[in-house]
Amino acid sequence: MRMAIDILQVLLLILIAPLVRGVVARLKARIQNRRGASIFRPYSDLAKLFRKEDMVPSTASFIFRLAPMALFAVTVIAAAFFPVLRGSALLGTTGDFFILVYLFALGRFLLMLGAMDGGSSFGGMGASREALVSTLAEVPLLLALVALGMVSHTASIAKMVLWTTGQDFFQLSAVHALALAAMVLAAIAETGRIPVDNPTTHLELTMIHEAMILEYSGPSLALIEWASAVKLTGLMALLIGLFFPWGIAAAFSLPMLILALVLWIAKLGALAIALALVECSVAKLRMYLVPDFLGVASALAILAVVFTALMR
Amino acid sequence: MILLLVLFIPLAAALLVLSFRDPRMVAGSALVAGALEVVAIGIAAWNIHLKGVVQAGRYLRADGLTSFFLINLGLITALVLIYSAGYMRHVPEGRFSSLRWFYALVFFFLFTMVAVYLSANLGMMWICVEATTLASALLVGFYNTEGSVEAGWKYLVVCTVGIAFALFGTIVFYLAAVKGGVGSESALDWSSLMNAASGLAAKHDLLKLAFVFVAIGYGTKIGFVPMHSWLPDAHAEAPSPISAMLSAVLLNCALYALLRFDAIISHAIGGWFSHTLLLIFGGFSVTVASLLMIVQRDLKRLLAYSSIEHLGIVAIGIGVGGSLGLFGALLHTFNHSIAKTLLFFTAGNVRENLGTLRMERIRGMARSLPWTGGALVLGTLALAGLPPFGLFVSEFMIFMAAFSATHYFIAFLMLAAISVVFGALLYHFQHMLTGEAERPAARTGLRVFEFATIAICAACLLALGLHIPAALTALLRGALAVIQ
Amino acid sequence: MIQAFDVLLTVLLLVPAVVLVVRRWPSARIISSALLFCSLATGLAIAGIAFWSGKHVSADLSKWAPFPFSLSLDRLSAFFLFLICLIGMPVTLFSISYIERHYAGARRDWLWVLLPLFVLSMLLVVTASTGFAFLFGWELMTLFSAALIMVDGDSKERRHNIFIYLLMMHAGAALVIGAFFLFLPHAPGLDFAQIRNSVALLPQPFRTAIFLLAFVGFGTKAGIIPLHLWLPKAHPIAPTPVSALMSAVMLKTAVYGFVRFAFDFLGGGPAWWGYLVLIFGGLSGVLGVLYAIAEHDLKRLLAYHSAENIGIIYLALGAALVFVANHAPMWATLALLAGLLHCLNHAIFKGLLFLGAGAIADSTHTLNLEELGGLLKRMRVTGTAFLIACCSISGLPLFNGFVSEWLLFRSFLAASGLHNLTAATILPLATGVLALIGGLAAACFAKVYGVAFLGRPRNQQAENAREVSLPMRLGMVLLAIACVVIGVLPGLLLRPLGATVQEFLPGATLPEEAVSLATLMPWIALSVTLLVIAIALMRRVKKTVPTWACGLPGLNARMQYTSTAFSKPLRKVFSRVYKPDRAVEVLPAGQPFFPNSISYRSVRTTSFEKSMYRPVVDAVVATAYRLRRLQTGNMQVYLLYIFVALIALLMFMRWS
Amino acid sequence: MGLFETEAAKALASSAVFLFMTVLLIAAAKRISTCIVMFSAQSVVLVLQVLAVAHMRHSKEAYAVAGLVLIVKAAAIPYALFRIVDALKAPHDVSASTTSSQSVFIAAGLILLSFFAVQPYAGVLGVDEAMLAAAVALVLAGGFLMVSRKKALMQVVGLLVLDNGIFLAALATTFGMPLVIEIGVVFDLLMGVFLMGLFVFRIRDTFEHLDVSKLRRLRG
Repeated sequence: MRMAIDILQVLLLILIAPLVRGVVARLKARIQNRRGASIFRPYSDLAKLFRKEDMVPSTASFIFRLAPMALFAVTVIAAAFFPVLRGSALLGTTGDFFILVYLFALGRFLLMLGAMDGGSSFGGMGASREALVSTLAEVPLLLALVALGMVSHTASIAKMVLWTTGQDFFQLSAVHALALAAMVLAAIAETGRIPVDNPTTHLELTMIHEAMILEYSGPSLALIEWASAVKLTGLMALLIGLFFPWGIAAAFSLPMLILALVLWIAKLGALAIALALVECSVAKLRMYLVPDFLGVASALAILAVVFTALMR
Repeated sequence: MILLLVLFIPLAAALLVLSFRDPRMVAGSALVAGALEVVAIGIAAWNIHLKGVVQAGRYLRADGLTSFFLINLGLITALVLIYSAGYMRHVPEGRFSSLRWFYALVFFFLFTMVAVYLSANLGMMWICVEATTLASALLVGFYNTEGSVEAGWKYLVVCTVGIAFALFGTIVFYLAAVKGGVGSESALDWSSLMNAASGLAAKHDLLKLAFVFVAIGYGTKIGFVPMHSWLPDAHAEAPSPISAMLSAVLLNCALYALLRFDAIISHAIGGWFSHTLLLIFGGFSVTVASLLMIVQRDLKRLLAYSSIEHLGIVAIGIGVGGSLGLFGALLHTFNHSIAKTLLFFTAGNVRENLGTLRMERIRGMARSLPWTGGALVLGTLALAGLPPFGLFVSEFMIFMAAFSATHYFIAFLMLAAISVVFGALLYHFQHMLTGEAERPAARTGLRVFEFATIAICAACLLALGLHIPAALTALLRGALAVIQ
Repeated sequence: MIQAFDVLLTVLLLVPAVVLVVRRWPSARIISSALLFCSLATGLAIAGIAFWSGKHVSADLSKWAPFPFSLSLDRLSAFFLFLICLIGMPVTLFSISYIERHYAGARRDWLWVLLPLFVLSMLLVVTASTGFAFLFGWELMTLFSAALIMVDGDSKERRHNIFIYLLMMHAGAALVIGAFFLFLPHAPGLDFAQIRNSVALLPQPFRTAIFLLAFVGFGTKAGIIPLHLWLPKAHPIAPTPVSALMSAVMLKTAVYGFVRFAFDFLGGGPAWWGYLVLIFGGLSGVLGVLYAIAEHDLKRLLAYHSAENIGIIYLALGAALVFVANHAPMWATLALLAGLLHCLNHAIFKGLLFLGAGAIADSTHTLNLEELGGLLKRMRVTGTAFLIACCSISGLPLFNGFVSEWLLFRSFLAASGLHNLTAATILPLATGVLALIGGLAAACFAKVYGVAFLGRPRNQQAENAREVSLPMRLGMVLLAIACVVIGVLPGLLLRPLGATVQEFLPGATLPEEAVSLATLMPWIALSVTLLVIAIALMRRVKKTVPTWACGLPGLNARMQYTSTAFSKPLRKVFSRVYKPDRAVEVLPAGQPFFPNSISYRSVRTTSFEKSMYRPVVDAVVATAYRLRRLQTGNMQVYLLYIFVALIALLMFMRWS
Repeated sequence: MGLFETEAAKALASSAVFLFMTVLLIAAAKRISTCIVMFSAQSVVLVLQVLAVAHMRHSKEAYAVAGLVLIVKAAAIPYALFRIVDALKAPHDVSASTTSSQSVFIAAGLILLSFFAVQPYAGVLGVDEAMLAAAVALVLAGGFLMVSRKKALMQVVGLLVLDNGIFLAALATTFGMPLVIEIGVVFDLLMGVFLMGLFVFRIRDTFEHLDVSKLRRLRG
């Protein structure tokens, strides 16, 4: 039964992910005084893409098709790390955040290879930029998580979530503030949102992620899009779990689970609104300003670690 | 009796070869005489092994130390004679520089060195050491070229002056002994001095004075820095077999003399003073020689400086004392003499086939002279004190002794110096072996004599690096028993 | 088992003899390689048994040697022996055909003579249980490796590199000798047992001196920056199987030596030792990978990555030292576990990478990334194996590199439990360094693999590249399998490694967290594979089309992103490290429009050779020249020296 | 001790003065032949001293030594040197690197120095200070000659003077070494001079000059 709930969490994340995207897009449209597309648009996009045939460049090797599948698979596994309804997850209990971060890295690595397999200059450009951003984003992300791990004396995500649930919101130390800031910045970079990357542009000077997947079409593209959506939602879930977990089902009972679900969706919506606001109010950074952006994140994360050590 | 034989075979041989004119006769008789001498030395060593001390008259005595050095001498001389048979073919015809004179002088030289080893009397020993200089000076100047004459002259004068101080030291020693109550007849007799050593403690200031002079004197002959100045010239300018003899036996000969004095002093007033002196000399020699090896241009000069460095290591080995240190030091002299013989023979081949010893003009030996080049590599590795060659073992012992005796400074100085030496050797030899040869070699192969001698040396080095035969150990223990 | 051990040694000694004696036979090299392979297999078996069962083997050869000379296998030695043989076997397989194809006559014979001797020397080093045996093997290892490099050819540059290699190795060896001998005043001899027993009497200054000597001495061999100077010089010029052995195995012998000294002999020390090691580990980790990213010659790039991985290993060792100093043996165990395991992992994937480089050179005759491309379609096996190696070295999950890095991450995190504030701050921060290293490594190998194996071939040779011969493929496949097995089933190694650490680290216990990965990894691997298969089954048929070129025709290989271009952003961000010297040359000069050619050049100007080594060498040589002037050639001056020496000694006598 | 003995002892003590004179004269000398004469004179003085010692101690050996020294050092060697000088047909000046007045002053300084040097020992050994000082002075002077005179032959002379010093030291401190040793030493000296003479000729033949300070082909 509990197993079932854990699996349910994973499915929930995977299935709701496109919706989150749709919502964010819709919100942005509204903020920009456009009507915008339906919030279910991403689902239909995915369906359409899955029905199309898979175009493979003549130069490409098997990597080209392997990459999206592996990416999606890895992301699905990663999704099993995030507690959503109750303070446990399929893999998030025994598995720690190091594995999580490196699972994302694996997916990204394969995608970079897939991008370069196309043999066009766009793929290489995207891969190279992605390499820069992800390298620099990994440091603050990991350090922030390390800081939280130090506070809660565990590395397992679920246990960290439970620990935070045990705390009173107003008792939470400055560490959490710093870590939160660092993680948000890192997450923006990881998921390739404004101001680091713009998922809607196709202007070669600015695009990073889009340049990587320029060669992809049909089911492969669908897998990639879906995977990145899951990643976005997953990281949101992680933020929620680590910083605002209250309401998550401590005991195992149906009403509490339902309450948890409702609360979680509410928090998700709040985060989506915040994201939309940020994306509308901030301009995309020049690529060589991204390192500074992430440098700030790293600085915050390092501070978080130092404070944790000091405030034991 | 056997000692007389050992002593006078060379003298007889010298006179004999002078009486011949035909070069083949000369070389042949030399080889025969050499063989006889080696046999005689062997028998003598065996007798010593059985009896401990062999005495002949008042002035001839041989003990463990003697037999060790004698065997070393015999081995190297045999190699030198064999090599010369192949090497000394075209020699100048002049006063004292013809083939027969070459062999005659070699045997005189041998005679004087044997005499050094056999003389029981320190004064007598001094006379013989001086005689070695006189006997070898003509050999150094053998080729009668500008360089060799200059080298011979410097060798003669510098060593004579240095040795003169050793005589002064011997006199002071004699004085100390006489004042110390030793009968003036036996006041220079080594073993009676050894026995009376403890009684001489009162005369420590005289003994110290004596040792300072002796160390300077014999140190000049050993080639301790800063009295080493004659050594590179002589080694570089002498015919290669003679360079081998100088470096491999003559230095040991002077070292032997110094050891005798050191033994008495250490017994009389404790080892501190003499050993400190040796450490100072050793430290200087090792440092200066290793640095100077970097900037050498002539192959044989390089080898000469490496001799200085290795004798410095030996001095350090004696200086740090302890049976391990002494054992290592003696073993090192043995290893070093073999390695040096090998390398000087190789240098001989180089000069013969490429017509030069200027290292910047020797290139691509690995291809043009594979065998000589190979020998050069072996010798270099051995000289650099790398396994699996003998010098690694002896240096290892000396290091162990140095560290166990907590002589850290000198030990680390030695470590540094050895690294510098390795760098220098590597630099020079790498350039000689690799690259494109300027001119084709006269002969790429080796003559049987050359091959035989070089092969023997290489085999000995390798064997000594992997395993010290019991016989050698016994020999060394015998030697230690004498001076400890 | 002891007999087996002796047999192994003798056979290894035998192989060169066989080659030399029967080298006229056509089958001589087959015999010798077979012998070599079998002896390595025996070694693997012995080491395996000793490692997993913890049964000690020892062979005393003192009666043959001038000094106490005995070999023994405790678990630590067994582990490293296992490592040597594990890498040695595939490398031998690879060499069988590689050497045949690339060398002929005397050179080939020499390779087959020296290769077993090289292996033997490394084997001596890790199994030696007396100082003499250790140093004997240590020096021989340098000699034989250098000889193997020399066999490959001769040129001015090669000469220079070999010179630097030998010189640095010898200097390092001198320090190691010093480290050994400093035990002597308190130990009766250099037998490891004697050393261990005597250490209790050792005063602190001695411990520190020994530690520092060992750190620098072994560090030179391991190639931690800034002692790495020889690494990118020696590895690229060696014959490929040799560079594989040098980078994969020889460096590890240095780590072995350091672990022996720092933990087994000295049993750890003050915390600053740990921080020292940690700092230099981090330094060489980051700088190593950054230098690697800027490289385009595959072998030199890999050499710099050796420096990086050694850096990771030293991070682990440093952490372990800190833990020991803070009386947390359990976490020290975890850190040491990470370090040792990373030794094995690095050996496997670095060996594989070098073999892959060899395969590339074999079929395209170049190692310059800018001339490669599209090899995966032409060399499927090599490409796949190389991909696995790339994933492993980038520390990605499901592959072995991740396991050790994860262990290291966990031990860093565990430091937050320490009472000592410094340790509790610095070690967790080190996770950031490790993360940076990992990210950069991933970027670098995305570049390598993407440029070399994917996209279009950049020149004709790459176009006509063909898959390499069976033995070479076999060698690589074996190593690739090892990568995956360790990556998926780390449990195989964790417990025996824990036991290994317990053998020489007092109070060591294996924390349970360490094993959590072992339980989790297989599941993740399984589910990923299943998912991929499932999706693959669902996929529609593919349709091959030309690459999209914004609607224009004629997209060619020159329009692909080059290796230089790929690394540009990172080089720009870290330009502080590179201090690049850039130059853009437009021809014809003067007119900005429609140039015939635009060439761009950017070289790294930071070099420890210039800033650190040159001055020292120059100083030494200058001193030498100054001394040379004392040898004036004027005999009267010489006589003066003698008199001066005499007077000096007389004064010394008066005042002593 | 009888009358003659005391006389002999006095003679012995005062004879040191003659040695100092020879030293100063050698230092001042401009021509090689003068130096050789001075050297033989010096040797004669030594002979006399040996005779005195022999007389005092009634030792046959000492007489023999005296004879030996007289023959070799006072007669044979100087004669040989003269022959060489003639045979060389080279300019006879010593070509000193110091002017003769400087040389004299330096020599005098060396003599003083030697007095200071032997002071602590003379008392302990109970030997006549003047003689011991003379011995040391000769050694130092010999060294000085070898360092400051550029002519090859002067090196020989310097060496001989130095050797005289050592001989005198032996005489002063221990009334001479055993006869055998003395014979050997003197023989070595003879051979040494002979060889040096040989080399002097070779130098002349190969370099057309006798200036040892110009023999600087081998250096470094």
